[in-house]
Amino acid sequence: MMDVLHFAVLTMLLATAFFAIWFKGLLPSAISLSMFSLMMALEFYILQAPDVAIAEASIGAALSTTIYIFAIRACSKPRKAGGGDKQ
Amino acid sequence: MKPLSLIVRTGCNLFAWFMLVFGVNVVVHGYASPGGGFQGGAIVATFIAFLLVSYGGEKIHSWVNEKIYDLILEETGLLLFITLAFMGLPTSFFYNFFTIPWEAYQQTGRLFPQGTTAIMSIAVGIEVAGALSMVILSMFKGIRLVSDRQIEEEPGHDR
Amino acid sequence: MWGVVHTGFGSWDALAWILFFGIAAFFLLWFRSLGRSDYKKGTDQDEIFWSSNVVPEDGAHISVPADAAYWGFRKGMEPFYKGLVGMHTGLAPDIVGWYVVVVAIMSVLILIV
Amino acid sequence: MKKMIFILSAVIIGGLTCGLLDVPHPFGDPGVVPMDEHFLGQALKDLSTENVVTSIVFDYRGFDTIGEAAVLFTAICSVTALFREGRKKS
Amino acid sequence: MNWTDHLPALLLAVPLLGAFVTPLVSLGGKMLRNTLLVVTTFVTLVIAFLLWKDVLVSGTAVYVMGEKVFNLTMPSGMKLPVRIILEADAFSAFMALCGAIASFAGALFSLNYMEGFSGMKRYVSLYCLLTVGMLGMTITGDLFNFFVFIEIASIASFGLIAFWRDKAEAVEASFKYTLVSQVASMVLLLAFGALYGKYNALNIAAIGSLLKFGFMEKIVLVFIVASLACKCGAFPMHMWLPDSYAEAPSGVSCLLVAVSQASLYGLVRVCFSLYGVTMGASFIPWVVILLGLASMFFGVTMAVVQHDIKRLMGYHSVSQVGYMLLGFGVGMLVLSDAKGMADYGFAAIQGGVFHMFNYTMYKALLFLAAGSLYYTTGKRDLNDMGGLARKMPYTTFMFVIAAAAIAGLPPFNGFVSKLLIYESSFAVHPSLAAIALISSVLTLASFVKVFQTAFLGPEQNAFLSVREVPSGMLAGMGVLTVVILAVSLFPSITMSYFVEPASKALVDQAGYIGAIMGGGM
Amino acid sequence: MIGNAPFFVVGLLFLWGLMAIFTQKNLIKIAMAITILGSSVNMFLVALGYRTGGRVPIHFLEGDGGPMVLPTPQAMTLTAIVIALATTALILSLIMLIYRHYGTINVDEVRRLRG
Repeated sequence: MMDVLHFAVLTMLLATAFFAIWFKGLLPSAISLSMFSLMMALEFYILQAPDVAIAEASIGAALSTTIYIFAIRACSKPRKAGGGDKQ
Repeated sequence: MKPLSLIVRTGCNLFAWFMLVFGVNVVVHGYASPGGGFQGGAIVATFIAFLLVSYGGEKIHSWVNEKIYDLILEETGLLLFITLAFMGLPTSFFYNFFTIPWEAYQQTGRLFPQGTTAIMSIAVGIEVAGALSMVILSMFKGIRLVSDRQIEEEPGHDR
Repeated sequence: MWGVVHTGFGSWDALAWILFFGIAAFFLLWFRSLGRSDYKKGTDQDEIFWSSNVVPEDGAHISVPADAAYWGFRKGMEPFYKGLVGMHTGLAPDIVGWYVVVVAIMSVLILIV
Repeated sequence: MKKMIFILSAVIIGGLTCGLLDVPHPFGDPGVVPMDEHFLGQALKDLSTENVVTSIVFDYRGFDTIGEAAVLFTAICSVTALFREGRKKS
Repeated sequence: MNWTDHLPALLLAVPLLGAFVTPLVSLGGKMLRNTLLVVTTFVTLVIAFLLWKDVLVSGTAVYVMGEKVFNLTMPSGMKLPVRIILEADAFSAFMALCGAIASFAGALFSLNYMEGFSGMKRYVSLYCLLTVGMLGMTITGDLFNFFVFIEIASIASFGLIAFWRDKAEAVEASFKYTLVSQVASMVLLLAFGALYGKYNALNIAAIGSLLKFGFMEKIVLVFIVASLACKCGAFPMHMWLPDSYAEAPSGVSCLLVAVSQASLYGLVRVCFSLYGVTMGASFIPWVVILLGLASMFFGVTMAVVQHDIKRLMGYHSVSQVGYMLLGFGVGMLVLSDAKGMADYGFAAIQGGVFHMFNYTMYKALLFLAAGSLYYTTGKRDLNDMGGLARKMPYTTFMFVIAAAAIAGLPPFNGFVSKLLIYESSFAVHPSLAAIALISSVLTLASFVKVFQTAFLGPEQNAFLSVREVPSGMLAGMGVLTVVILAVSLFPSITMSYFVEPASKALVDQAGYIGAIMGGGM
Repeated sequence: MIGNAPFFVVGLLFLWGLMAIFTQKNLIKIAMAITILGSSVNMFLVALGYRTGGRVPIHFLEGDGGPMVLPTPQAMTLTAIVIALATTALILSLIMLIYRHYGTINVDEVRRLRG
């Protein structure tokens, strides 16, 4: 039973990591990354590390996602063209 | 930030206070149950993230001064932590200087927090809560700074 | 106190070098003293000769820019520099990429050798 | 072309990493672990802290923790320095 | 209990405390904050000096964090150390002293240099933290602790490189450094984790006493060597280095030089003390030699064509790191061969160790001199400069000394270390020494170019109002100049009290392990 | 049985994070790749400390009395997680400033420093 759960969590880890990079949009990516962190927390719990699981859940899933969303918001406001690698 | 729907905002507001209490609980009971300084501090820091969602940035910035987080929370935690480390110095840096003997401890029922670890845990909890809240607030401020206001060249570059 | 450092094949003596520089300075000053003694500052002896052209007001116009230094060297090693400068693309993933390539080559080699 | 070389190298490293990771010990069987057994056995007696991880974090490897607090402090200093208001030109 | 026993812990605790109290002290105003920076770095320098003296007199200093007795490395019944141990042998203390000097000079320089900028409260904190990270890397004896300190140093340098965030290039340089440094750190942590998994220990000496050279250890060695070589800027992985050294404020560039030396220290420590003679048959020494040759040659050829003064010096850093890698590589090559070691291997290691010190001193001074030029003229492009020698006589004097030292002109310290490296690498193969000599000639050529275009030439109207830099900046450069002149003029004292104990401690793997595993009370 | 599956997952995550750095053009995606890289290493550390049938290393929670899992990797992972968060915050701040200066977050256009 535990092994089946473990396999499911490992598969979800790979899938969420894959989709975090694969999605075209940035917001879906950030949500997928948040799911990745949550799955990681679950994995830590299965590996008998509740201390690390709490830390990963609060830091990875909540705070990290928050700052990712801040960054995405800051970078998606339309700006005038120019810049780039031209001086 | 665009205002979200009323249900989300109210839910976040309620949830935030729950997270605050839960975080403090995790910090304080870190010596005997899963948790401790980092984990609890991080949970407390989600409090400010939820408040940002429920009330919006302008209100939060008008309520809390960043100096609260910077000077009071963070400095208290860091200085308490390093002072505790220094206090072990006659023996060695980081020495755990007031442990109770094992026999005496067993008689108290094994739930009494003791040794420097419990205090250090609280110190780190305060520090981490202040630090992560500060990160969230400054990055939120950074959105406005980046998009609206010009980051001007500083006078130091002029000759 | 000044001492000599033996490096295995030769030796290194700071005092000898200072003596050498002292003697060199003596000869330098001696040759300088043989020069003309009627030089005066501020007279027309002081003026720059610029191939009979008018000397520019601003020194920036007659100084050699840094780009011009070693022009021949760079011209002679043109293909070398083309490859080397082309390698420095300035793209962030390329920097990581070179690191990864080095790690990969090293780890393959260490397993083979 | 260049990108293909990079990806190939990454694959080599990833493959080696997959091969490397279970060499120390197979999953779930760490074998003889003197250091961790010492922590597990002594944590309660030395410090009387029930949570062994907490006792490692704050006592046995406390210096790492102060380094880690310093990392957080560094991150704050960096982020607030990057988003500072700045001095206006007079 | 003698208070000097606590020096290794104090060396890290004092700058850490300085960083932590900075926000409080800044409430008291600018003067107090500046005083704090100078006092903290000066006290650190004094502690580093005392530690070095102590180690020289009484052998390797071992400090166990949080134990009942400060040097009880192994609690009763244990065969391995369990706590974090700071181990300062002669080489560590040497590196710590060298870094502390650079930190003090950079702090003095920064006071006037950063006058016109906001956010100085954070600058002081980050500067102290960068010092902590650099010093911690040099004296820690624990692998994971080494990782933590390397991260403190890295994150502090990300913030400091991008400190002038109103310039796009500074942010870009910082981003590139962040990316490559973070990937390298993660690979490093993976390697350390694998070592922990196999030997169930984190102490360098403990793992060194158990190590057997197998499949895992080979890969781990490659990961560690490549990551740390990337952090100190060896050739194919050096591209972040000129960018970040050029765009950082000059006081920071000065300290970043010391940080890269601390990374190199880690590389050398892992190769000599963790692996030691067990890796003798592998080709890692040749990899280090080849990395060194490539860095040396390609770094300096890139430097010749640069016209941005700090970028030019950044490429020179790549080139100079190559010399040290060459010296240490030759030393590693003959590590298990007693005759070769006595003939030329020890000289190579001495050359490498001495060059680390020399390089930190004169490259820091060169960056500070370049910063002075930026401070007075507001320009970094050599094409726009000229005729500054009349306006800034002291800066010119110190620049000439540093340039002569880096080019290896005879009366200066750079010559001694380069001579040692040439001779020993000649014994391995003449072509190694030939490439080193060519690089040295090109170094001289490029510094002649800098001197000629920036300082000589006719006076320019754009620089009529240029004055000599303020006294704080001169003091910062003066500290380094005095050190360079002292080291140059008394080479035998330097070699016998400074370089030789450090080299001996580096080669002596049994001594390093014995200080922890053998002592134990 | 589970076998060495967690270690292989770590290796795959590491590879995926590394490859994303080369294949992605968006700076925020690259930051995500760094996060995945860090998480994979954290998982490696915790997986090293696992014992089959082990229980949580807390004496207070008296379980079925089996051996406890190793606590040191967990303590190390706590530190590594916080370090990863610090780096993420910093790298995202830098990306925001890059967007401010360059007007783009395409990695191919952020190359003023070259040569």
